[in-house]
Amino acid sequence: MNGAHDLGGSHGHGPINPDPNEPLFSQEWERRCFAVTLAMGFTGQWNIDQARFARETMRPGKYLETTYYEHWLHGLESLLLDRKLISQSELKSKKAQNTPKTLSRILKAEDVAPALEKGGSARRQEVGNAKFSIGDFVITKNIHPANHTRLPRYVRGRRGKIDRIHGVFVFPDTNSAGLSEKPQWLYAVRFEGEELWGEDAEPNSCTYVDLWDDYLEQA
Amino acid sequence: MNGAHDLGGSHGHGPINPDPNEPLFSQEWERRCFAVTLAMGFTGQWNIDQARFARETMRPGKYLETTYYEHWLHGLESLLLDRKLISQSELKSKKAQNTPKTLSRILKAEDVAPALEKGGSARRQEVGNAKFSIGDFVITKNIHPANHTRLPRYVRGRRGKIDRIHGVFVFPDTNSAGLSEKPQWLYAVRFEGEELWGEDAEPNSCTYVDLWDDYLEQA
Amino acid sequence: MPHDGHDNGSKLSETELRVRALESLLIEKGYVDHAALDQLIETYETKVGPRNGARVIAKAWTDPEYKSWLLSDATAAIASLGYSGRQGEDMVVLENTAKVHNLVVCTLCSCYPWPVLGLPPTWYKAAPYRARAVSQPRAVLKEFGVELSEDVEVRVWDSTAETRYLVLPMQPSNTNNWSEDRLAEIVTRDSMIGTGLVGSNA
Amino acid sequence: MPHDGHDNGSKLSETELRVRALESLLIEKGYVDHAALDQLIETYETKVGPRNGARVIAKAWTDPEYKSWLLSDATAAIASLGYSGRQGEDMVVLENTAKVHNLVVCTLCSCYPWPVLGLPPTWYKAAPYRARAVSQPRAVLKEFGVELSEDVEVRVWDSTAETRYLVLPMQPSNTNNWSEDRLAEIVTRDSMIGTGLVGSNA
Repeated sequence: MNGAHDLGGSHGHGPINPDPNEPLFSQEWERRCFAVTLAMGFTGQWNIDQARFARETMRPGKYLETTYYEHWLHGLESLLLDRKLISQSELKSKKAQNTPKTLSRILKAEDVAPALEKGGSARRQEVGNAKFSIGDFVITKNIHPANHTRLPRYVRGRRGKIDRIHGVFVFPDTNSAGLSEKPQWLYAVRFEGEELWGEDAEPNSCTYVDLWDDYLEQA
Repeated sequence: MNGAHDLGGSHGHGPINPDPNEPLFSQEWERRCFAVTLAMGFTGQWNIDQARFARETMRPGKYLETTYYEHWLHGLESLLLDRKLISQSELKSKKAQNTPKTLSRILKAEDVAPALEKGGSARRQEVGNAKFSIGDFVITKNIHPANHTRLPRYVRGRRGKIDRIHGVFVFPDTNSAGLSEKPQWLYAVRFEGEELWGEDAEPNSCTYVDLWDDYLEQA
Repeated sequence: MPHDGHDNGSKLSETELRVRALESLLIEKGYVDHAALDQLIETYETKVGPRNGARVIAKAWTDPEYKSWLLSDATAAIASLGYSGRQGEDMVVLENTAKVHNLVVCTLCSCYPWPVLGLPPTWYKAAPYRARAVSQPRAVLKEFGVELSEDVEVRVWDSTAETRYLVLPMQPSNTNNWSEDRLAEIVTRDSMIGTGLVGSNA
Repeated sequence: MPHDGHDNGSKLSETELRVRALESLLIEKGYVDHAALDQLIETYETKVGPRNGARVIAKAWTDPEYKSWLLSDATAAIASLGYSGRQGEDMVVLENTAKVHNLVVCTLCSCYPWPVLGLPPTWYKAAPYRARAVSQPRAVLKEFGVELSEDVEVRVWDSTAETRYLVLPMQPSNTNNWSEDRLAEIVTRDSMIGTGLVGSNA
């Protein structure tokens, strides 16, 4: 979706203001939001692309006016409601009212270390050869799906060069829709600054974007 | 600027919800904001492109979370402060503290009708012939200026056809920066839906955008 | 999905205070004149509105010569009926036909032909319409209750310059013998933006 | 220009209440386990952070064989030091040189290599950095106090997939005889994102 989350190249957001002394979590609720989101993620009721998409469905202005963990909170509540793991009325009353769903996986303290170490790679088995080779020129498709995509607006319809072949990975556009993993080749594609920003590009600069076969056409 | 105001093609804003019974102004403050903005506009302390740019400089999330006349209010306050017609401290205290600037034009009640009727055309004298002819194919430039522009993001780097030649008009990009009017030919350029939105375009649809010479290159 | 409430109540009263303070400050400074402000408001609340545009459309429907003038030099043809000036200095009229439907938007702000339509409605100025009119015009039209078959070309006009667009809607076929006055009454604002059609039972 | 205040105070406490309620609801439902939540927090507050990445960099600086392994198969080379798993399943290391400077961003969300850098700082997750790192990397670097001459190519890496990027910064020239442990102490988090350089007087 062409949402507020797709920030690359946008103006008007003010200075970056890095704070060298900031704590890992600036508020206690961030700490809890982080942990609850991870723990619910481990239950396997949704995949990472669905989690990202849920965060993107926040109202655009609200997304821009809130912080990272507020996006997480919105996403988590959305997913829990959508999967009927909780109800609106439970959320409002702050009390469990309905029988919980049976989840096949629930994260226990002793599972935390092994689960984090295992992670969950999106890499899938390679079948055949990659469609493009290193050095090939490609054009990104000019798509504007209403659903989740990982092809940012600033890089659509642009000419780039295959720089690396990462391997075969789950395709977020279909995986976020719960359709299928549709694994395919993933590349780091290099775009020259001028190709992306025209005369407003900074000198001697370029951007590499990780892109899947379905986003690319031979140049 | 690639700001939140540049809405064409973005998703997630919800339904349109037209209200057939809405009044012209839904709040008394909107009525006053409208009138004060128009009256100050007539003093000639800024041009319309500067007024638009001032509204665009609102924080992106704030812009999206507020309504039309709140954008106007932000723009008007910004311009008044920038031109030193009022001070921050006057704005806060709600009382005049400094000697007013002398303005050459102040709108009186009896001037309202003639001033509105006169308007202020951005049309300028035609010199020579238009660079492009009706039917010519053009490519819009892929520019990303930090300043005001009227070339929307969704139509940059796209191929279109000259449909109408409007005449010679003030160029907003320079006029908004107070540099010069740089009058130039203005065209209605037709873009096929598929050129703009790829496979996500609706069938049998196209968009016409008014564009100046400086935005266009021969296709 | 949960929809986070947006606290308009407290927001608007804060804005109201800001506007009042600004107005009185500008009057105190002598930059604006109270009577002129009232005059501006009165003009757009009582004199300038879509009834103006409806007169233009009705005349075009009943007077072929006027219609052809309107399509070739809209600014002059509209001014001949007394509608001209601010935010309508350079007009273009777009004719709807059985095969072409025109729709007007301003994606970057909310440009609108004031002398013929007055001030724009809220939806015209808000994000949903501005975002989607160019990319999903048929879906947008459906939200206004207008369904067009695929053989009708939908033309969206994004008002990025000072040119202002007015749609000349199709005249309902059973109104051919109607008077100009009677026709003017059925021309809606939305039909002149392109988000509506004109019906004969309005 | 006036900057409209953003009422964080009342907002955050409302959010805090929402989070607390959600957590207790999920515990009551049996979906999450309180001890596991504490364990997750403790892990990222005490075990996983940029000191991990610094060990990787210091080893690469002192062990040419390890460096070449790191650049050809980052995931395995990093895992050999005990750093692997969630949000670092597929790693790529980018080498800075006198002619190439790499900078990592995630414009669409905030992807970040957790096993080696921990959780991202606020600025990495916020709009200004995500918006500008790709279009104005040199200006962004200046805000971090890094000025690169025009003959240094700036390469920005937008983390749109599950690949996670770690920058291998240039080793300060006067640290060639330093031990791995001592070198690890001067490697900063920002130098491994690309928004900083490593100095020898850290």
